[in-house]
Amino acid sequence: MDFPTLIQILDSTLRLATPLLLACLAGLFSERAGIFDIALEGKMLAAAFASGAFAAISGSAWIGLAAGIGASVMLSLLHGLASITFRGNQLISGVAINFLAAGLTVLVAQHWFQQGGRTPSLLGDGRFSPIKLPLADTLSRIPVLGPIYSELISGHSILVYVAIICVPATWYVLFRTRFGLRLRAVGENPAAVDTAGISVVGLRFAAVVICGVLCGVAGAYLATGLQAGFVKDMTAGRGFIALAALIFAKWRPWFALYACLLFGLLQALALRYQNLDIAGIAVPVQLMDTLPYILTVVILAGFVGRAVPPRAGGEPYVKER
Amino acid sequence: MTVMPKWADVILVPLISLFLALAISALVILAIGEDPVEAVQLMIEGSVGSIRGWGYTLYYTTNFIFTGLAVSVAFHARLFNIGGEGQASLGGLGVALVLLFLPWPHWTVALFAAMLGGAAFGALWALIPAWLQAKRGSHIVITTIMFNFIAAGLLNYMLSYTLKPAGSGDPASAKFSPSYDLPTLNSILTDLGIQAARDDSVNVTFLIALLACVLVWVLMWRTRLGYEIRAFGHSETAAKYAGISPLKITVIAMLISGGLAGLMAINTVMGEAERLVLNSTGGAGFIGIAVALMGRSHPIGVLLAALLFGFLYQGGAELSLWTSIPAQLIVVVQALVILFTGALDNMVRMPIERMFLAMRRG
Amino acid sequence: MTELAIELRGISKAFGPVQANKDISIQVTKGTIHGIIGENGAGKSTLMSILYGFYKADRGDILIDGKLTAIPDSQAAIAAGIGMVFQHFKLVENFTVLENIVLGAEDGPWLAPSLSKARKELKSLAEEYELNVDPDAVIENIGVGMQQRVEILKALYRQADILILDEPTGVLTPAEADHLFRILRNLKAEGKTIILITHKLREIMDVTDTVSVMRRGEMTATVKTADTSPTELAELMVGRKVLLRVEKTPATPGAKILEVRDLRVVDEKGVERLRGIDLDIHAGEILGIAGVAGSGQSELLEVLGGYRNGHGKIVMNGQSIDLTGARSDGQSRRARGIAHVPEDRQREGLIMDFHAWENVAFGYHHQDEYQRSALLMNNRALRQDAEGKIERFDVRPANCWQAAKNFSGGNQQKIVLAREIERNPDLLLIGQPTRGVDIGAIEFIHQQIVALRDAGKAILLVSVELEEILGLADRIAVMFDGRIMGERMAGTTDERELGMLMAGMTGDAA
Amino acid sequence: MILMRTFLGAAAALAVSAGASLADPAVVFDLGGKFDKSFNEAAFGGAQRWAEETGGDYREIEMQSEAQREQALRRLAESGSNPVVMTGFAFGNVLNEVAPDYPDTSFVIIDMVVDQPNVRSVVFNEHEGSFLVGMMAAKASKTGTVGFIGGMDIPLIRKFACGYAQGVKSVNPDATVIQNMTGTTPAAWNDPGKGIELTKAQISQGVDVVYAAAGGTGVGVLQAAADENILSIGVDSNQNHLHPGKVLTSMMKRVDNAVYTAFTDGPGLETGVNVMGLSNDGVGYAVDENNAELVTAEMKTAVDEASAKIVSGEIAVHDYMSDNSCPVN
Repeated sequence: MDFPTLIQILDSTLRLATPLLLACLAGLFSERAGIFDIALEGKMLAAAFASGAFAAISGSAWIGLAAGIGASVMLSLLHGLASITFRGNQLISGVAINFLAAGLTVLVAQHWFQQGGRTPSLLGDGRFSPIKLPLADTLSRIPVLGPIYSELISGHSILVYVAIICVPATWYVLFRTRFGLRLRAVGENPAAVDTAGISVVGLRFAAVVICGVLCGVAGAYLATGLQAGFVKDMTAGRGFIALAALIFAKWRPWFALYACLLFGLLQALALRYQNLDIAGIAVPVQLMDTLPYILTVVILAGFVGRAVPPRAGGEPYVKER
Repeated sequence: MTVMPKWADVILVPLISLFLALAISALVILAIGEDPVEAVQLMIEGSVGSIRGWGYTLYYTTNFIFTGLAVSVAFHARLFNIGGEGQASLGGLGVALVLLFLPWPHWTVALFAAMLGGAAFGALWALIPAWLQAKRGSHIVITTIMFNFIAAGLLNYMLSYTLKPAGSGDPASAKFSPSYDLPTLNSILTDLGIQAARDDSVNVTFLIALLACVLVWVLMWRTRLGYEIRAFGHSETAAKYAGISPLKITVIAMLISGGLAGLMAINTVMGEAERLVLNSTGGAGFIGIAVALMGRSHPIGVLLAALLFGFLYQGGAELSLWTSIPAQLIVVVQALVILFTGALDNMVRMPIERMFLAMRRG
Repeated sequence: MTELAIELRGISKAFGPVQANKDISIQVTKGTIHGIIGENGAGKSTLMSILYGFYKADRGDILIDGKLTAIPDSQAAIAAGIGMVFQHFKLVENFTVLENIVLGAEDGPWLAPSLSKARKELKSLAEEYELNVDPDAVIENIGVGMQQRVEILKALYRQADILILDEPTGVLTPAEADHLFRILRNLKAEGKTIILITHKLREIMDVTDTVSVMRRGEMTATVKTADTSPTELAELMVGRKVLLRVEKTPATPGAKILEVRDLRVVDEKGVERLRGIDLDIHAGEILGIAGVAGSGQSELLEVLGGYRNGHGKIVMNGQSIDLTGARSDGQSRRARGIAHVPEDRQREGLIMDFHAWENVAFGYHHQDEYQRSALLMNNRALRQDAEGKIERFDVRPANCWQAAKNFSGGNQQKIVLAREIERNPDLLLIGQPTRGVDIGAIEFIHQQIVALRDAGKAILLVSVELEEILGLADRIAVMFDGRIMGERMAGTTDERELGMLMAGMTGDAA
Repeated sequence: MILMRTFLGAAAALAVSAGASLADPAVVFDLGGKFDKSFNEAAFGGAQRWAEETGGDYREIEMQSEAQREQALRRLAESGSNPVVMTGFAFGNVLNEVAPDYPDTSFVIIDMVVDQPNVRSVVFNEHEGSFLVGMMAAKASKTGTVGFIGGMDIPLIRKFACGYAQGVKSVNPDATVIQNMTGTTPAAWNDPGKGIELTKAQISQGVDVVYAAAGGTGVGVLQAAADENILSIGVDSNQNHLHPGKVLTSMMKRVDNAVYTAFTDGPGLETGVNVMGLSNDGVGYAVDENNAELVTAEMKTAVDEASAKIVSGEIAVHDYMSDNSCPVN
């Protein structure tokens, strides 16, 4: 593999890892607060649709982004209503939200645009276009570092940089702020938070809304950054890969970045090489596609470092009697 | 402390939840500029208004009975088997392999063999998540989700490279021998001299599905194993105290669950498509969740809920054939049913409990 | 000077159909230790949870320092100067002591300044009240006594003037409890008001100034501790004269039924819970295991009952028993004549959602008399059997179709006992037989246990109620930290001696 | 009673609508949906053209699931639609079973041969059209490296790829043709995101003209090509307008003509296999105002010349599907 190809694959990795990373961090906030969220997929999908639709209507990617976040947060609130307010089963709520998003997006898209469940292609300002970082052209002639800067680091849409910045930001919020302390505590032992005089419901709703916002950005990136419009089921399992990455990262922000980059790399390789030849053995693309899932099962099985989820995760908080 | 009579718990609450789900669905139909009344009429006409309609309604019902029972059995052991989809598609692989590569003298024998193949492959696909849950504490919901994707990849590979007949453009296996065709409602009625629709919709597997309901009922409420599964599902610690092995129950319950999901393939793969195609499950594995939730994990409830979803599915298909309402409407209805009967159960239950409490006091 | 710190007026609270508190009024004088005593389920914890804003009362007023104060949530309670140490600690296990103390009492949105301030504060509090803890220790790595100190520190850090402690000594050794009481007296000397919730008469007599008694959700009396006696308090608690002693004849031990040698257990976290237990139990005797909760007695019961794996040697009726592998579970133990009434009947002994008749077969459901054929169970036989047991053990209501969760604690325990005792086991393991059981049922249960002994069966009794052990057992082994510290004959020992052993002092020193 | 009335009402309503649709033609779109900007959309375009020209009505159905195929065909046949046109090879199996049951209904299947007396099978010589656009790609390419992005990895798409590669090599034997398939399942038709990534990957390998034969996925290919300032080639429909000045041409597969002809022929249309190739304008390349500047006169002359030779048999373009192999790659 020559150097330019490598740069290209890494470039592609970064693009493909972005939605995973945003969704993964979204899941991190929710699950660290004790709300399991298997509806990352559905929220991303709803956000992708809303951002694609509103960007197409308004011609502005930013309005699309706002709409995407709005749609995703709505579903988050539904999840919160079911699993926090009414103490329902978080997994069942997640399943329902995934289906709701899959159905509603197509239904509404068909009603609005009559294009078989897709939105019109986005043009111009309807999409987030690549940003050229300062001096990218000037520096590109420097060997090795030049192309890395000008091609790999520069030239992504703003949401890619947002996603990357979210990693240290998440880490900081989680481990260096009052909110983060409380958030982690509510995912470990909500009773401790409750008796300390902090509202468990409020904290968990806050976490779920942050999750919605990040999923919204992820979905908007899919429809208005990575692609140019919404097509039905366009998330194509990314929400579940993000979930896998979250487990892989053991609910830690920096490891989430690494896991998403790894899974992004797998996708980039699977995209580029239909049948990857490794030491004479042809690896079918299906294997590359399913590798994130297989790796997650292996991690879950505890063969490669055990993943212990937040202790209060998945359980609705009921004051004991 | 029980505040509600049992009938309210098993009938009233699900019905109210269902009503809410359908009411919101009607609002969705209104919102996309269609007439819900007309839509319902079309759905009724298309699903139960003709022998053909019934044929497909019962065909889908058959699928949902299998996947609904699959989810139910796992629910009884407090295992949320979200992998019915993957298990059913692996079941399809099992059915196809049995029918493609082994000779069978008669469709009855072939059906029996296919049932074994489908159930075995479905069960196998449930075995690994079950074992990982029981032995390594991996969360079964996550592993079964992952296994759905892995199943899709595996099937994709098999159909793209291994099972696809040379020269075919379709990622599908060859057709099974015509001698394995299952008797359909149509062929039975025709034999009786009644002119019926010609199609491969509902077939003898519907009867097998009904039998499965009975057997699951017997299993859960009349056998030691069922007793142990339910005990384990209600309290793992108590089960362990009684000497019921969590590993054994987890594995067996998931094997039964996966086997039931895999059995669905005799209806879709052997009965309808008569070959293995991609996505032969058509989401039935997920609908099983809604069916089990609505049916309160009881075979009678599952049967009724499966009928309801069979009706919704066939009616929805008709709707998308003759109107511009996409079939995704059914996905929305399904989502709402899961939401109200599953996740928002307390929202419906709490006011009713309060009502009964007030009645008792008053 | 009798300034009131707290006054509750007419507090009522219902959970669904259950009336937990009925029109309760109470006055707590500033700078005193006020005890609240009552049986399990009398409504003590509910009342205090209302005071701490954890629950909202249906009716009634709360006055703090004479002022009517609304306490809608714990934040308001904290603001009003109330701190609470719950029976089950409310600590985040994988946080440090410091983080737990700061949680909810941070100074600003950023953590670092709060933490450094808390560190300083903690040091001065530790000096003032003898409450030493390592601020950087992680909760799950420190002992329960230490965790309790963290809870007290949490309250003090929030400048609580009123401290509520709910059953604080349940998990403590007598020595640790004494240390706690010393701390409480210090706090009182500093002008703090303390409410101590307990069901242990000794603690009330030891440490409180005033005591209120609760029974079935109602406040039955408030008296000066100095003016009352344990017997009077017990009668107030129960509502009638109580026999504090169990009537039984001296034991006549027979052949050795069970022999335990060098039994060891390592738990899921890798902690050694049993460190070489040697025991003998004979037919016709009750061996009581005393010890502070968490000393290993639960694990002992669990290994013997097949609930948990262990290492070492157990010989039952002359035959050794597998401690690991497929033949080490509840079923195989029952086959060997060991019956087991678990400590936590709701989590282990019963399937709460099952009908009574299903529960009566639980654990014995594979027995021949319950089978119709190789595959099917005989539900009718199950029900007939259940009806008989329910009648003989006076389970109320005598309805075998009622779900276990809808019986009272005492009747639940009777169902479990009926199931285990009527199997006529050679050895009955019984843990916390009367926890959460009303006094009437306690007597019945004790009678059944003694009757079984008199029928020549061996009984291993585990209880954290020293009084129960002393009253019921013929011989007493005291456990501490996974070891047996010593054995005493029930007739020749007393609470003080056992207490020393429970605290880990060897028999000689005692 | 109310239920009864509802039933009767619905039945009556359906009877009326069924009556109105008597002998109207129908078209069934495959899973990609009629707005895939490609194959199905071309079919839709043909049907629309017929409707506009004749003022007639037609029925249309979009497939949502595999199980619907048979049902849809039977319902259409039974409700009197005639002829019934379906797009896509995936209907082959089903049609084989359904057609004999409705001898009075004419069926038309596109992209698949079904041997039944009342079925017209329309197949296209995609390799010929692909050959022509391959030539144009080779001529337009400055790097000598051109790309092909196929949808699902099936022989039909290999047929496109093989024809294209032959065309490229006929102009520039040293040229490199980089081929990628989006996937091996029908989802591959509908994944523009993957189309974008594959295109970017090909660009990094030096590709400066890329040919998309990937249904809805091609939308992403064309998008990425336009974004990255290289040329692309559309497929099936005329896709030149999607990115004016950026799409070199489109390989026209006149599915629209096939549908239009079928509709025009009406019930009882001539059955048998209908091969649409260069000779009968079944395939070709698109030139319009959107790409006029990109297609040089020299290019056009060369391609038209080759086209004539293919028609005359002087140039034989190998059909991948004839032996499942390709002489060049």
